[in-house]
Amino acid sequence: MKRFVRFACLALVGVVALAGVALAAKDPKDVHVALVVKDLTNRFFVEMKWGGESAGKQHGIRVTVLAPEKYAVDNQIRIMEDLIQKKVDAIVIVPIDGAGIVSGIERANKARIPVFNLNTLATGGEVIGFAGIDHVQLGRIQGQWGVDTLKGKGNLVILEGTTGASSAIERQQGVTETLKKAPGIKVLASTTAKYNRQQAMKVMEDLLTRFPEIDMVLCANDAMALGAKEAIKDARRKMMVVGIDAIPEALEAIQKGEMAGTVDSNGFDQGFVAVDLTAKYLLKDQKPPKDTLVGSGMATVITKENALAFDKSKTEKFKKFGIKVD
Amino acid sequence: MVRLTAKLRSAFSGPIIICLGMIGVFSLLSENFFSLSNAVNIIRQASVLALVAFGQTFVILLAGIDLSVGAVMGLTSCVTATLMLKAHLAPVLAAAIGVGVAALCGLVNGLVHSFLGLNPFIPTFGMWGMALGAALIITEERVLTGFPATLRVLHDGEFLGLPAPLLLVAAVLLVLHTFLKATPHGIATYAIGGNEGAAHLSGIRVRLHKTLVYAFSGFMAGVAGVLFLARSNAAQAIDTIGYEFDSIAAVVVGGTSLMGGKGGVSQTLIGVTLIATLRNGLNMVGVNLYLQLVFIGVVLILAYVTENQSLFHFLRELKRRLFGAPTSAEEA
Amino acid sequence: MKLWTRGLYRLGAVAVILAAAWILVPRFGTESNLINLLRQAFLLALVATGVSLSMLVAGLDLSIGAVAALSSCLAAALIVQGHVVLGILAGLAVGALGGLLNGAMIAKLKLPFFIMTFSMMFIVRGLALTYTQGTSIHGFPGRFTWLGKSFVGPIPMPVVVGAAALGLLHLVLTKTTFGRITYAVGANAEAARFSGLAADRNIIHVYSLSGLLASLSGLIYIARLNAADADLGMMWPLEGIAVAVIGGIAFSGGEGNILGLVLGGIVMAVVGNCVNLLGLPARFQDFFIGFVIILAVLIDHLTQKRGKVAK
Amino acid sequence: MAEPLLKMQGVSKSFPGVTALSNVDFDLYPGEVHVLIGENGAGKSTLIKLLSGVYPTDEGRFVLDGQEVSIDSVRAAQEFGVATIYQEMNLIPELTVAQNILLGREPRKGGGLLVDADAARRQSAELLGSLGQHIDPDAQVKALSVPQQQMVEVAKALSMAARIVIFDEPTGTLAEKETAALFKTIRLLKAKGMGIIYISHRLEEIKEIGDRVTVLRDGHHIRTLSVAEASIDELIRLMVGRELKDQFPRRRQPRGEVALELSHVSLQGVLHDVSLTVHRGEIVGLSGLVGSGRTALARVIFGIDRPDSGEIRVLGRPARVDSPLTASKLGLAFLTEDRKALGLFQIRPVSDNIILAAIHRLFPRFWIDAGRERAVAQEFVTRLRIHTPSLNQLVQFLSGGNQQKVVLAKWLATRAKIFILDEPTRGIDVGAKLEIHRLMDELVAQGTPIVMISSEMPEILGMSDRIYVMKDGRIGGEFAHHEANQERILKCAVGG
Repeated sequence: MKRFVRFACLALVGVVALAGVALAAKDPKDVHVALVVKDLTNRFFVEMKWGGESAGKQHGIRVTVLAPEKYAVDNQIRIMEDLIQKKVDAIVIVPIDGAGIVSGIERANKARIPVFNLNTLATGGEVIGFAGIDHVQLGRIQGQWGVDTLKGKGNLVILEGTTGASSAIERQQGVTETLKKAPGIKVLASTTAKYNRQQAMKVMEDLLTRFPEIDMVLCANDAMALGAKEAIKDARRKMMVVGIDAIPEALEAIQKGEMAGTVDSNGFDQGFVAVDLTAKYLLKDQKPPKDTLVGSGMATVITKENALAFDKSKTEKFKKFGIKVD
Repeated sequence: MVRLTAKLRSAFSGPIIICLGMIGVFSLLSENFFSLSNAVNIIRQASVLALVAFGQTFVILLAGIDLSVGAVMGLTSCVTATLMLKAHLAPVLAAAIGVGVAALCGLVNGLVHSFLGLNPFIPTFGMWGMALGAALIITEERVLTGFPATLRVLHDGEFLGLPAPLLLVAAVLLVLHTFLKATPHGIATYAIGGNEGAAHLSGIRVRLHKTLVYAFSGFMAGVAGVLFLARSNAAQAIDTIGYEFDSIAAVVVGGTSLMGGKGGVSQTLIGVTLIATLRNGLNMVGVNLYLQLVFIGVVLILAYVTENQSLFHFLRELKRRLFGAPTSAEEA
Repeated sequence: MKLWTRGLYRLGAVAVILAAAWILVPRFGTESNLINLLRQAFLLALVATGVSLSMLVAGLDLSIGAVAALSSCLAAALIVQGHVVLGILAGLAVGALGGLLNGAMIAKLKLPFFIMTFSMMFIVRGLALTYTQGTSIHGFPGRFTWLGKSFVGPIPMPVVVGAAALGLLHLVLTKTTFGRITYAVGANAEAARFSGLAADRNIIHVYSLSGLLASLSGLIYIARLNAADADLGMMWPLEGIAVAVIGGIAFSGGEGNILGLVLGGIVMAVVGNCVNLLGLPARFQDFFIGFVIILAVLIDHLTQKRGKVAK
Repeated sequence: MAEPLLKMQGVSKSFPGVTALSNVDFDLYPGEVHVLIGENGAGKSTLIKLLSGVYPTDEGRFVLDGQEVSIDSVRAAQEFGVATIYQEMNLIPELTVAQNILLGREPRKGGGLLVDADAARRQSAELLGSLGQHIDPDAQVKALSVPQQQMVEVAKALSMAARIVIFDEPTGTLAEKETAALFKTIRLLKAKGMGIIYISHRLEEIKEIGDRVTVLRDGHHIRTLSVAEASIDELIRLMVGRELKDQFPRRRQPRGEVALELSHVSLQGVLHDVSLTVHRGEIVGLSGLVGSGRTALARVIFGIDRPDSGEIRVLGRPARVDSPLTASKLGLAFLTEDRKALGLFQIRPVSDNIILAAIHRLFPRFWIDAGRERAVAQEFVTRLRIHTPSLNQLVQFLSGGNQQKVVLAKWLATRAKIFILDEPTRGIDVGAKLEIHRLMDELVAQGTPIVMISSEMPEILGMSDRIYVMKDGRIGGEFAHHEANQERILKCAVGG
């Protein structure tokens, strides 16, 4: 055992000595960008992954997409630490929590690995740029649409995202802003279902028995909307359910008339833009703008009328980048 | 010659072989894996798990189990954070109180378990729920951040060029190891795990001892919670959920028997290193998340098998079981 | 005798809880709520069967959630193509197979149940994700969603299926040789072997059954959600343990019954339901459940003492 | 006569439901061996558990040389110099000899924080030496033989500077030779002027080691008399309160055809070329020292261990017995030495315990017919006179004798064709012993052969038709019951 340890130490020293001279390559083939998203068990982030990979293909650079197996910011920090050791050329991070991720970004800064911040704004550390969708705006679109369709009066239930997650807070903020201007609308309950379909279904079941009169349910993402809509179907009640993210399943539900609408948060473009800007920064030293706002694929709520068209355009885009959609 | 090979086999038992094997493979697949800085990195990442697992080791040596540690860690970090943010306490003081709370949780576990004679699963699992709930309630399910960075020294600090977590873990390991092997209480721990009745009849205060061990496990969970806070610089109740099972896995894979009375903290360290190295290596190689899970599961099984019946025997057994042979007669 | 009195104590306790909820919580007593309570309770109990069976043989199956996810995703893939029956059978088969693997490794190769099922949880979850690549499989024909959505009179189908499964399981455990041997193995596996009973085979069967029931729960869930995700049942092992413990299934093996399990399911459901009905934030749920667990076990503990005295 | 070392006066103790001891007096003089006898449940164990501080006493005075003391904890008892060596081993297998001997009282160093391992080693070596034992203090206890372990326990008692040493059924697990060694040690302790309390079911031992004997029955003190004036029959009468003429009821009969035959069976390091035959209608006694391979042989016959070579023929047909399952299918029954760990399902009701082994025979069609189950269970409860409030009573609440009867019933229910009984009457009271012997006689009368392993010479001699004596895994000799006697068997077993 002892003998082994001594050997190992020698070997370590040797390797470190060799590793001393690292040379920065400009050849795209050797450029390696890592995209760390929140969670890969959710279609929205899967599309963000596709976007990132497509941008990578365009520039001919290598892109690895990682995510923690547990929805906890510490696990993202762990991944970043490993990537730092791996000496990737840049990290694109989609923080589970904007504040929690800071120590991870700082570690990357210390190792002089450029970090690009995507989708959820990090509250500290140095990043070469931020790209993302304006979650508050998404909330506003959803809320405003609700106000308009309810003609300023009715009973409303809100399913929030994972409590404390900044995206959830911002989307909620957008919704409440618009609702303030519509005193006629009564918010019966506003509670979290953790962005999760199963959770949403259970919570909705209880809310349905608690409130005999509900006109509309606003959900901070489509997964929850889909869960809620099933609970409503089972309770043989009718009400409008609106989500955010515009994942294919939601679009189908809308066409079937089971969901009233959803707001596109354009995961693909977000992923694409982020990796694209990072690649340009690495290959052509183009400093990315401080903030890049990725437009929502559609500035309004997607409803029965335009759902089909939107879905088409999206699949077109995927085809263009050679992504085969199930 | 034979004796030499025997020596080698004993030295390179189960998990160590697997560890070396993994290091070899990962080094081939990822140029930067086998480097000093990454070693330090792995140590940093392993430190939190190591501390919880040390506490868990004591409990498992008593043939017990502590399911509450994950939630208790969360509670500690949330309490500490809240005290720093709301009560503006000095970080050190806040941390001390946080750890105190954790120890208290452990104490309750111990009391309920040893004085009511309940299966340890139950009080500790109940405590899991209550600690998690309490943490969620005081943080209102939010992520707490923006408190003085004093505590971060614990994780990011260096001393004589050595990372603080390494020193911390090493120190704790040294103390606990000597405690187990060379103090009356250490021997008592093995005695109780080996044969509780006998220990009692030898005049050891079994209930008291058990209670204290559970309290200690809580305490260690608390310390780990503080280190976790120092590491992520943010406190959230649910972030540490899962450490209860991770820690048990680390202890068992290291070679401490769930039946109690056999094993120790040094074995646990091996188990922890194995898990940390695996997770780090998989990221270094860039294996996608989905397959990572599969690998983790497989390696855990392999590590245990090689530890407890040489892989050899395992395969022979497997062959025997599969292609009906003498021992499978039970199926006849 | 003893077992009965304990059963009665538990029944009484649950009755008290229900009464309290009925009085204190607005709209608790409404028909719609009771129905949805019933549904949640039976689904919880069904999910818990997996854990409980393994507990009966002094083990623990942490992989049920993952197994349910994998089996229901594979099933879903077939079902969306219209092969409903085939899909269901395939799903159940995969579940049983997963359980079989657990059981075989534990019984034959003497792996500790913890290591085996814990690792299994990772492996199977990984496979499920690899298969779905993180996107959900959705849009089932009504012939399948029927399993989760239709009603028999006022009773939701999941309750009917759950009750049927639990009832069957109850019979198997109390009225068959398999059941007796299971309890015996849980009480003292060595003695069972030395009595010429096929203990190892029994353990394998028990884990297979646990896997089978897990996948059944999975199928009902996806039928209700009308979509299959690879992240199904992340919390099932812990929820299952909670239900089982409240239901009086002993970790030491060989003790506990299905009635207790159902009561455990009811208690869990009531706690969650009341938290939502009272409009309390979800966070209170965990706290109360932890609390209830301790409480339930204490009651049980006392009644057990009685049992000893009664000898 | 000197001052009594210990006087217990009017000691009473009751547990929920049962009164274990009522108003019992007991005294002990330095340098004497005071034997304590009585049937199971008579209160022997309770009495010593009070004395060694395991249970608190309800009423009664304890006087240790002159002054009254209260013993409220195991520690207290130890400080008063009371050391107990219990029936079941109380050592920790994973720890070393030294760690076991000084457990809870380790010599300290480093300001009392650390254990002084060297001192511990030295002290243990000395203690063992004073008992004429040469056991390595650093050896793990699990590596020691049963008698060695017992010597470690005695050394442990000595290390407590004990003045009173209690032996609870010490010879239960020992064969004659080891027993002799133990008695030597006990005399040694006597010589040191210690008081010995000695509990045993083996009445013949009393004459050999005891000075006075006290008889308990149903928690009452019956009589204390000097061993000189006590005859075995009288003691039995005092214990059971009724006459028990013959302890070994046997109706000899002509033996039938061969039922079980082992030829040249060997198991690496345990059994060497063992051949034996068992005929219908006979009881074959397996005698020998503990560890001589008697139990190992039984395990091989029952398929728990697989022999490396040799053949086993059951009822004339060669059999590949590779698991208890196949063994029981072949009609074998094996009543194990250790009923708690290997025989009983403690937390299951009596009825379950009785039917389980026969479950597939009784209910071949998967479903269990409750009526039939109760009927079968009741039949055996009546036939074996198992004392239980109901069929639903959990076995853990039965007394040792009744538990043993349940295990026997479990095997009788299987209608096995060959019985292997390993220490069938260990640690159970005289009454139950007799009943079990009667059952064995009934069985053979119906032609069912029995292989009986026993460390009790009288039982071997009294019950067996033929006796095989084992030594170091070999058959040392074979005797017909009329040619067998204590000396010859012992000679054969020890191999002088």
